[in-house]
Parts: sequence; C-alpha cells; structure tokens
Amino acid sequence: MKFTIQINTGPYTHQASDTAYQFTRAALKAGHSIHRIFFYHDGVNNSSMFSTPPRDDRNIQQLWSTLAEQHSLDMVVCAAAAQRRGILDQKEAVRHGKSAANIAPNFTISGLGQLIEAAVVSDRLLVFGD
Amino acid sequence: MKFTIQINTGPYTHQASDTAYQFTRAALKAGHSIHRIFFYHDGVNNSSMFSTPPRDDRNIQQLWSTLAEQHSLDMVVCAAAAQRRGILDQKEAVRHGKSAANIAPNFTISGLGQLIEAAVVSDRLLVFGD
Amino acid sequence: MPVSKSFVFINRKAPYGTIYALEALEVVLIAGAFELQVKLIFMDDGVYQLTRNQNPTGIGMKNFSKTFGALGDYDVEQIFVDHESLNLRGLDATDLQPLIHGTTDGVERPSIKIVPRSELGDIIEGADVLLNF
Amino acid sequence: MPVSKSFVFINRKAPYGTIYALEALEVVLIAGAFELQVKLIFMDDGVYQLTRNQNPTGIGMKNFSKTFGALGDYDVEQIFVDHESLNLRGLDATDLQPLIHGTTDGVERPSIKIVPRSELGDIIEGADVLLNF
Amino acid sequence: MPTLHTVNKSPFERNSLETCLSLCKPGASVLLIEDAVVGALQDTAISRQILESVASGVKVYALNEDLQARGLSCGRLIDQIGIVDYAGFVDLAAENTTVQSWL
Amino acid sequence: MPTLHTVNKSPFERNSLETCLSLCKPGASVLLIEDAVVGALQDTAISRQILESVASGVKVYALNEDLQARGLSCGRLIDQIGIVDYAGFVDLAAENTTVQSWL
Repeated sequence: MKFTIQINTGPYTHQASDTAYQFTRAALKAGHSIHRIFFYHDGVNNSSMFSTPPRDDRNIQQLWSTLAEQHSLDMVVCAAAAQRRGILDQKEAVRHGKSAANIAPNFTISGLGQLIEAAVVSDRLLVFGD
Repeated sequence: MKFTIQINTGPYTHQASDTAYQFTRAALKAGHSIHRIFFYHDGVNNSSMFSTPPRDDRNIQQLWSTLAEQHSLDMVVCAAAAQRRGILDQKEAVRHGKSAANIAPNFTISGLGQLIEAAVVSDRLLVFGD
Repeated sequence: MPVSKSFVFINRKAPYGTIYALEALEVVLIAGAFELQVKLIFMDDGVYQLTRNQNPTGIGMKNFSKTFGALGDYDVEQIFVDHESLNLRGLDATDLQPLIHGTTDGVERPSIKIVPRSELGDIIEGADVLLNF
Repeated sequence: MPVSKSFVFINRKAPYGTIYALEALEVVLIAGAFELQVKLIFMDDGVYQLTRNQNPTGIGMKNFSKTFGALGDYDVEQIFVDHESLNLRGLDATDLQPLIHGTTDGVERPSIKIVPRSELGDIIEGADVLLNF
Repeated sequence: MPTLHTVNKSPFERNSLETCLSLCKPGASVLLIEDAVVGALQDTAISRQILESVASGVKVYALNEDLQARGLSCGRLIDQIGIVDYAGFVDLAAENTTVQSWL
Repeated sequence: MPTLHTVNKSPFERNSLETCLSLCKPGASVLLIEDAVVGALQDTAISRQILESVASGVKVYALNEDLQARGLSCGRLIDQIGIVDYAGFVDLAAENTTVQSWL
C-alpha cells in the first residue's frame, strides 16, 4: 500500500515529527511504500542542517535524512512555508542574498502542488501535527 | 517600571511573538524600560536571518531587530534551545562545523541564567507563548 | 494521475492566533486549481475563520479572510459549517460572511451550508482524502 | 542583584508530547543554582510529568523524569500538586514518584504536597515571579 | 498583591481560561488576548463562568486589537468585560504586582 | 468506508477527542497517540464518553509506546481499549479506507 505523510510541526518542541518517523519506519518494515513525506507549516524546520541537539538526544533531522537515504524517500519541504521560516537551499540562498543554505541532504524544496499530487496518487494520507 | 519579556514560540505560526512585539512597543511608548527580551523554546526561531516572508506580510525578525536598534534592547536567545533548533552565531557555526551563522543583528546567544537574572532585577516578567 | 478523488478539508482552528487557517487556505486554492472535487468543513474554532468584518491591522497582520470570497472562482462551492459549533460560541449564520458561486444557469448561489454534526460525520466518511489543519 | 525573590514555576503540560516540561526543568535547575526561593506547581496535564515508571525508549526519547529526583539537591523542596487535576485524571498520590529532600536534622522529608486548588491560588498570589511553561 | 492573569487560547478549544477562573482571587484581573478574546462574546458555553467570576470580584478584560482582528467588536460582548488596547495591557501589567500567563 | 481517527492531544487540555467521538460512526476506529493516550486510563473525566462510543460500535485503541513513555502501562487502562504498537498503527491505517487526524 502507498502512503503519504504530512508533518506540520518542527522538531523537538512537538512529538509529531517523532511519531511520523516511527510510523514511516514501521510502514516500510511492513512492506508498504512511502510515496512522499511533505513538510508543511513549522514542519519545514525538520530539514535544518544547522540543528545540533545534545549528544544524549536524538537528531531528528539526521534520522530523516538517513531514512530517506536508505529507502530513497521523496522528502519535500513546502517552498512558501520554508521561506517564511528561514529554510533555504542553495538556489533560494542566492536569490534572497543570504550567506548560505541550511537545508539538509535528501530534503527538496517544492510547491504545495506536491502535497495535492501525493494525496491523489497515494492510498492513504496521514497528517502529523500540533 | 522595568519589564522583562519571554517569548516561547517561533514567528508566524503562533501569534505570541507578534503580541510580545506590540506589548513591548506600547511599554516603551508609555515610558517603561525593557530590561531584556528572552527567546526560549521555539522562540529562538524569531532570530533567524534566513527568514523571507511574502512582501505583503510583516517580517517579524526585522521588526525585532529594528526595535532593538532604536531602543538598545537586550535580546537574548537561549543557547541550549538555539542549538536544538539550528540557530547559530559565528562562534557556534565554527564550533559545530556549520557553513554559516544565521542569527540576525541585535540578537545574542547566551545561557538560561540570563532569564533568571532578568526576572530577579525586573519589576515584571511577562511570558508569551503557545 | 488516476481518477479524480474527493478532498475534504477540515478547519478547526481560529484565525490569527495561529497560521494554520491561512496556510490551509493556500492548500485549498492549489487543490481548486487541480480541478478536484473539494469540500470544506468549518467546525469548532474554525467557524471564526468565516466571521464578517475581520480587521487585523491592529495586530500587524493582513486580512486573509477576503480570500474566502475567491473560492467560488476556483470551483470550491461546498462549504459546510457545524451548527453546534456556532451555537456554543454565541454565533449564527448572520455572523458569517456570505460566500457565493456561479451556476450553469447564470444564477449565483450561496456556498455555505450550516449542518448538524452528524452530517459532518457522513461527509468525513465519504471522503477519499482528508486534510487537517 | 537585589534582595532574593520567590519564584513559582507553573507546569501544566504533559511530558513528551511537547518539550515544555523538559525545557522548564532546565530553567528550574538553573534557578536552584541561583539559591532563590523556588516553588513548583504541577496542575492540569502537568501532573503527568511526575508519574512513576516512565519509559520513552519506544518513542525514541530519553527519560528526563529521573531529573526530578535531583531537585532536592538543588534546594528545590516545595512541590505542590493539584488534587483536583489528579482526581479528574484517575490518578492519586501513589501514581507519583516520591521526591525527597534532606533537612538540617539529617532526616529526609517528602517534597511533594498534594493541595486543593484554592491553595494554588494563594501560592500564585504570593509569588514575586511566575514562570509558565 | 493582585495578579494580572493573561489567557491566550480559545476557551472552547483548551482548558486554560477555565483553570484560570477556577483559582483567581477577588481583586485579580484576567485579560483575554489572541484567540482567547472569543470568550468575550455573550451567550456562549463559557459566558456564565465569566459572569460568576466577575460577580465574585474578578475583573475581566479583552484586548481590543484581537477582537477587531476576529470581527468581534460589534456590541455583542459581555457588558461586564472591559475593553483595553495594548497601552491598557501595559497599564494592567504595571498596576498589578505580578503577571501569570496561562499558556 | 470505515475511517481511522487519530487524536494526539490530552482530552483534559483540548476538545479534539470530544469532537472526534461526537461524530465518528459505528465501525470507525479511534487511535489515541502522543499525549492523547492519557485518555485511556480508567475512571477519568473522559472515560464515560469513551465507553459510550465503544458501546455504540466504535473501536478505540491506544498506542503502547506512548503509554509506556508516560508510565501508564500498568493494568489501569479501560478494558475495552485495544493496545497497539507502531506496527499496529500502520495496520489500522491500511485496514481503514481513510485517516482523519484531529489536530
């Protein structure tokens, strides 16, 4: 079965990103496929490469990047939401005259159409948020 | 009268930073002084220089930086909270091997002791959050 | 893309206190552009999104509620408001901005329908995709 | 710094679902190190912060509730729990982890006191500084 | 030592206003801000509890800018609720000795 | 077309579980996750409403990992609530035709 996951909150402050991660792992383990993971609202903050949690804590961005690497996941960060909250890829950094990009590997900035398309072609959409 | 303001949520998603900003402006206008503005939890995200909201929307980070400039406000971002959420000054960027700093002008990264000290020496502490 | 699916957006948050209402509306407009069958539900504090005479100038924000008026142009014509939610909040139909859409016979019709909660349960059960903000 | 002030921390959020409980505890420990007079209130969903046998391994987080056991060492000895909040949630004193502090006579005493809500109102009225998470 | 209590969430979504009113003392002030201003309307599920608090000597206010944002400024508010702007919010914070934010 | 409803907030802080139970249909499933698992305990302010929903044909579940995190796994839960792990959550999402997240 084909799942799409939407994440609405940033890392650490709310549990939603952790729950979505555990769900995604369990779904993959059960043999399901993940069509897309879409980060919206503060969810875009999960993609910040600048995050450095304490050593005895999980690194949520790295968990996602690693899972995406292992399973070729399509992780999309909403462009409009990312601009508001300061998540930049190289192209956006140049366009807005910022000093660097801060989006982590395996995350891609794209439009809201990617959420609608994913919902249309997937068997299930699950939303995790506040 | 001497106020300290604590802000617990990031920009745009919750109104708390906006309300704190309006309160701070009104307090300054009424002749009160602001001892410190302390950004905790997701509040640290208000200091991201990478944020680029739509042109017809307010730029919350710039509102704070400008107000601080005009009134010599002491705006402190909690160090531990900032590390978790990817807010870096030049020193932290170098220490953690990140490509750049993203903290905006007039924000300073410091410890939680700055919140306690501010609460002790101020007449009033107001907390804005979720 | 496969056969068209029915999308139901469930709006339960007040406007301005959080950004969810505004960013949800951005998704609705995109969905409208995809020519999907779209229904909107406003319940719980979501009913405040539709109040008349919103003016957020004083809180430094822009009035996004005007955008609801454009929904008819995107063929988003089915807007359901929970009667019980209005009632608990001291509101009724006259507090909501009128939203309309054109029809093939050239007449403009109201898009908002105030319904009992049980009917919202039916709409949710009948959806192919549920989006929550 | 001026004369010592009394600090009251009000904890109303459940642990793990949000980070507020954990990051509030970090502030309490700092305040303890300042040798201030510190009181903690746990009410509403904040009472879940003190339950025994927390084990967040399965959700990928660390068990920060053990840190409450260190509060006595920071001279944080006055912990008030709202009786009504426990009652509404099907909990009682036996569900909470025991927290103790030493006294000058060498005896260890319990730090947690379960109180009626009206007493919490008094504590809040009597505080110099109120911190909310 | 009167306290200013601020509440920023809708009383129909969260329990913070109810908790606040359950323990605030006569002479205390309660200010509704942000989404909490929806509690200022007449004839709602929370209006009776607000009127009981007022009767017991608690002063209740709502922030005008937040009322206007939500289109709620049109004579439909509980009569006993005072309306203040941000300057009035600052005055309330200064007049009371502490501020308790029910987040 | 049965629906899986997920609720992630404490029913003592927010109204999302109450709203969910007020409109979900016989045959639907409700899964309590994150802070909402506190609603699974016996003898609480919400337990009667949960039992009424169960009696009407709604299946109610709680996520075990979230119960354990909060120290709530010790035989004090409502008997009629099923306990599932993340794999069980995935199965519920697959078995029902849609998922409604009450955020």
